[in-house]
Amino acid sequence: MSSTPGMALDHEPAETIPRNFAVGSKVLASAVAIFFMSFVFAFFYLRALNTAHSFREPHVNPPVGWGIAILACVLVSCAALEAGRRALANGPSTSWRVLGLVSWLVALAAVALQATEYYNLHFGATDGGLASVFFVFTMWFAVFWLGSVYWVETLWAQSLRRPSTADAEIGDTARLLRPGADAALTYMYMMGATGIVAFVLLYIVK
Amino acid sequence: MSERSHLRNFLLLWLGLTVVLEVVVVVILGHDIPPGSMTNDTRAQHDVIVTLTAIALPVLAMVWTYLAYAAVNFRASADGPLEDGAPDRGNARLQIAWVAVTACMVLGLAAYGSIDLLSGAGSSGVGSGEGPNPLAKPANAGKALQVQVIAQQWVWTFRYPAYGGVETPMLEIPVGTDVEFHVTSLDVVHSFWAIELGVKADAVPGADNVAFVTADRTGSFQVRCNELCGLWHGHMNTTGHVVGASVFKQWIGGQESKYAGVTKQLPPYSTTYYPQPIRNG
Amino acid sequence: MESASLPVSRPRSDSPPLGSLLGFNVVSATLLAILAYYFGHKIGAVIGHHTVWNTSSDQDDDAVLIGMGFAILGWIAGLGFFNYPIGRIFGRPVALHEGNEGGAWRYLRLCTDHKVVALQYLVATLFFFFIAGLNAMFIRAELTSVHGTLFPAGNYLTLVGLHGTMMLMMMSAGVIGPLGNYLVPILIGTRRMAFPRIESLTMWLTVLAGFVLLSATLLGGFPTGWTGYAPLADEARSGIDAYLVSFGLIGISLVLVGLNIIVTVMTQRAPGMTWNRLPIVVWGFVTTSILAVLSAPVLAAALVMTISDRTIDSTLFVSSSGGSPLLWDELFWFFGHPEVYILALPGFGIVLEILPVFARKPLWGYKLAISGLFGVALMSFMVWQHHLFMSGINANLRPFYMFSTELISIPTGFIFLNGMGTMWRAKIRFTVPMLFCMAFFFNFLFGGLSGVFLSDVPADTLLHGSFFVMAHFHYTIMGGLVFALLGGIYYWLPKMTGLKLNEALAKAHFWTMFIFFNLTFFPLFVAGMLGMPRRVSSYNAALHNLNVFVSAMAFFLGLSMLLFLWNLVYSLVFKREPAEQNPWDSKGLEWQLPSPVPAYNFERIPTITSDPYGYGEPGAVPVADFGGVPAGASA
Amino acid sequence: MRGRLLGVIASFGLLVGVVVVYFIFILEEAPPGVAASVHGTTAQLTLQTDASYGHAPYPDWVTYEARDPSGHWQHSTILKIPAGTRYVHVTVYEYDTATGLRNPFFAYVRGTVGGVIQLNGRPMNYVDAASPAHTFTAPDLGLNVPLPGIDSSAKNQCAAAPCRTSEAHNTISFTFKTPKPGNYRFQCIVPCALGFLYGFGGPMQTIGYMDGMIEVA
Repeated sequence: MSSTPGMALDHEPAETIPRNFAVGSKVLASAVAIFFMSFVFAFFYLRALNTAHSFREPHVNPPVGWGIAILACVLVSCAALEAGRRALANGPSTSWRVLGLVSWLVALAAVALQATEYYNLHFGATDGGLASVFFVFTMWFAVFWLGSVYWVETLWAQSLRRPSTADAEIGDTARLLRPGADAALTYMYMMGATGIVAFVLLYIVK
Repeated sequence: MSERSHLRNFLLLWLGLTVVLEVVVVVILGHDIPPGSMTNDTRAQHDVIVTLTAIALPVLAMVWTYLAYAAVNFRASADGPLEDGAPDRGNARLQIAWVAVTACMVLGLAAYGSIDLLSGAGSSGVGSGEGPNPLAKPANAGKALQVQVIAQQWVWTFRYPAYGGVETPMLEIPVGTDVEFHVTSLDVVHSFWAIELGVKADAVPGADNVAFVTADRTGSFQVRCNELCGLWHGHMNTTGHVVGASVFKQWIGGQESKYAGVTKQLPPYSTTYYPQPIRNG
Repeated sequence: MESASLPVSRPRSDSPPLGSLLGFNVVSATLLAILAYYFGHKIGAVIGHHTVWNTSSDQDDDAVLIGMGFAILGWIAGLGFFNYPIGRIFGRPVALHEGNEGGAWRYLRLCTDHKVVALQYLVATLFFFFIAGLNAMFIRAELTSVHGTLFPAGNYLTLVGLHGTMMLMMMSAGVIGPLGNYLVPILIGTRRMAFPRIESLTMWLTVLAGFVLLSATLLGGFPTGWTGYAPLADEARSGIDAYLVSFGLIGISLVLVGLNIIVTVMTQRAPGMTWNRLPIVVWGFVTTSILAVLSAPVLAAALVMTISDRTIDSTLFVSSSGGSPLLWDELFWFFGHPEVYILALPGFGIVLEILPVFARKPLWGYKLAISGLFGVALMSFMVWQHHLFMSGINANLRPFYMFSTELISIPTGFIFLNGMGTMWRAKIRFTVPMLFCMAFFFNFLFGGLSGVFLSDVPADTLLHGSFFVMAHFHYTIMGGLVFALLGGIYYWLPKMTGLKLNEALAKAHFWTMFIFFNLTFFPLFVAGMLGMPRRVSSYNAALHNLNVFVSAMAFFLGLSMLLFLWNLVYSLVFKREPAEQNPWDSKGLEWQLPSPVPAYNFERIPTITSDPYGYGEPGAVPVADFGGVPAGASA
Repeated sequence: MRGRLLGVIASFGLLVGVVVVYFIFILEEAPPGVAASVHGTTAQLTLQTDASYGHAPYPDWVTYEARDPSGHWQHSTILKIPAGTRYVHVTVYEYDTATGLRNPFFAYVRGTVGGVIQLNGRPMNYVDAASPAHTFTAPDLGLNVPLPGIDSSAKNQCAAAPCRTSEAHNTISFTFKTPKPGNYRFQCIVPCALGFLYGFGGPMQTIGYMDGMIEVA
């Protein structure tokens, strides 16, 4: 870390890292969104083809209750972080710490619920097109959702620390908390939207 | 030399090279460009390929001439001081003209191809796999002889629904008759390529892929698998024959009686087959 | 500003001290990856037997895939990529730099200096490039006989798959990785990429991807070629898992490289670096990045679908159970066609960047070139179904895809007009980079024109899936991209390493490569038209002489590539002659810096005053104002 | 200086050599050939097909084995036939249970002398499409021989390769004309491989298991 050239070089502008966060999170969110759009495409494609009339076997009925529970966790986590982000306007306050923790715990709960749902299903991935898409989509949604779990945790943990000393090149890193939360939210909103699409397609439309 | 005379020289050289190329490739060699003239499909494809070649050659000649002309005329002196070229950064009129010309060429090509493809009867797109609902068909498509091509790892078999659904390892088709291939697969994706017939259609499991051909003369043709399908992909070939109508009748009758026993065991003729996946616990 | 106080970064010593072996580097990463593989394999074997009911031990995909997953984690943990993220879990602050100290040892671990990463990338991708090239030699050796008797049929298919996949992977990463990461920060006037740690991660994922793909040879090989068509990939042996994982790693790596470059260019341009002054090669990398970010996720999705077909027994590609093989075709080619432009666009950028330097003229039609790059990039998402012309797609769609495919030749044509305009009334110096650029136009022309044949459905009926297609994309990728890349390497390597390359060897390499490349691939257009499908080990006896000729030429082409390799070894390892700061008399920003560029790139962030193409213009100003510090003063 | 150049060349050459040798080693990997025993003008091949209790490294792959002239079973499908012979007589001991054909057409015997096979001594020219455990199919020779499986409830089923004739099996024998010198592939066309959704992976695509070469020279 210490190869930073130190005082002899001019600093890069203070807004560079926040802008990197903002642009980077948008690009990342669009890449991940396209990843999930492939599953949406697979859903419609296989549904339209309905090969061997076995896109949806009669017993493949994803339980709506579970779907609502998981989706609710995802959305509540997003909402809590949004509220926390607003609270961050005045620096890491207590309400941010509470909301950040809530967001993180609820995000974790979504993953736990998804895992539990798998153990309570009456069908497996082999049972036709819908079942296959269901498993692939929900599984990878959970995996990518773990990304938000991690992200929220780092923000929360960072805000618990004392404001750090200024880095030679990037200055005081405490000011990066808010841009970090913005970036995390960009990603989480994308995941929330994906979750809604997944819920509608896999549980409602079928 | 002035810009003008450079331009004139270049254009003349380009024109000359274009003429030479067109004469050599299209006029002299054009007849020999594959895929020959055995069927309506190959004739149509031959014409398209020759047309595209004729259009491509001037472009080829332009870049060749230009590179050579620039290399000869626009080079820096070998050991002189560093010299700069003429500092122009573009020419709006030329750029617009270039866009316009290439756009016209492309639109012309696309129109030529699209009209051909959408023209239904007589289209040169009939030899390629068109899926279950073909758009381009021969004029009397309803009366075409149906031949089902069944691909599986790594053999071809053929079913003739009009002849009791007999399945045979040989492919023979009558000359002068519209033939409607229904290509399907029992396992992985293959591709049915009857080279001298000008027919190519992927064999996709669970899908029916239709292509047409009308052979003009008798002879034999190679059938090759054109989509990587596993271990013996390169060996998955057979030879088919175009024969006279009476020879065909005789041959298919022979196949019917020869394979009568096994025909009874076959599943009823269908455009697709769904073999159950084997799952051993 | 007293430049004397710069503390940076003469590497302490050239030979790494033995103590550095302990710690986070490629040695620990390798050990950890191998250990983790065995650990994961054991876990996977347990899981596989207990929960997946139809997977038997001969096809232990669960074990292999979980093993590979663990190996990936072990590899990046061993390189030290988890140190920072774990620190973040405990609330450590944001930091930018890591592993920049330590002399030559930096090159063997996580390092956030973009110039180090670029050289790592170059060595790694060239290593795998040559392995894939060696595979091509074996393929041509097999094709010297009509029935392919040299290797058993399955091994031949593995060869074909390894060659194709390795080349695609390494060429996707092999330009934007080394040249993109090296040039983008320097050319836009900044000191780093936006996310330096991610930059390093992409490089090490690429290395891992190469080795994972090679591990297919130990897992029974894979029969699918680089296109991995389902359901052949569903039923193939475990070697296909290596294909899936390595291609997935490259997909992730591509997305992250693209993300990094897009963000860097958007946020970190030096003052005065307006969009109008951005060098064209940066535009090339930006458009490539856009393609990578938008298309590689689709590949990743298709790959995880195959993985789930193979492990949890979903039936996404099984038509008897509600899936469809065409789903793979659609997803794969939705990625696959932009992928071929991921390969082409950086080449366009490099060529148009180098041409003005040796033509001693401004780049002709700068904005046209940019619109060409963007036109190609955007249209490439609308053409993928031309790969499915024969597969029974709805016939009504074919005219549209024919049209869009032909349309894409318009923006491609812009690049030719730019090149030709730049050469008009120029003062061309025939240096090695320039020769490669001119050969690029010669070769790419064949690639482009043959593409028009393939876009036309009736012509495609003959040509689809044949050696014509194979010759077509070798003309675009090898004749286009690889020529441009080699031109770029000859052009920029003196700057990157600070060492000269031997010019006589370079010229010999160029001429042999140019001649034997064309003699190898042009006859293959003919082979395809005469009825030779791709990827076969057995072909029509009438084509025997043609194939023997092609094989002979291919071997000479291989020898020519060895000349290049030898030049690298001779010049960089043995001779080590220091390069001048600006041997080409270029106006480019990078050439105003010392060779090699110091760790901090610029003592002060320069103010850009002009684009780098003002050759011969009376009022041309230097490309940048370095704030009073004379360029290269501190070298 | 000269020493250093030689050192560079040597290490460069070594690296290239290691990579080349590795690939050649991996790629040349193939089972050994097994020669037919010759009786007059007839070449005699004796094969057995085993279910999933075969050979390392894939013990649960179905496989062929071939008996060499000294009477030992070899795990190989590279069958060598002298070009001087007129006929090839093949005896297959079939120890596997039936799977059934995906395409019933291949229940029909083709390409043998007389168009028949001897199934446990009885001549047949086609079998029930559900009965084959394997087929011996050489498309380039027009040869297709279904190999009916044993009753799955049979008692003394084979449990370890190579199987012995005292264990439950079907004996299929047939004769075909010795083809022109050359290499001819053969394969199994029953989707019989264990554990694959599609039934055609693993052994079905691996020379030495369910695929092989008839080499006439």
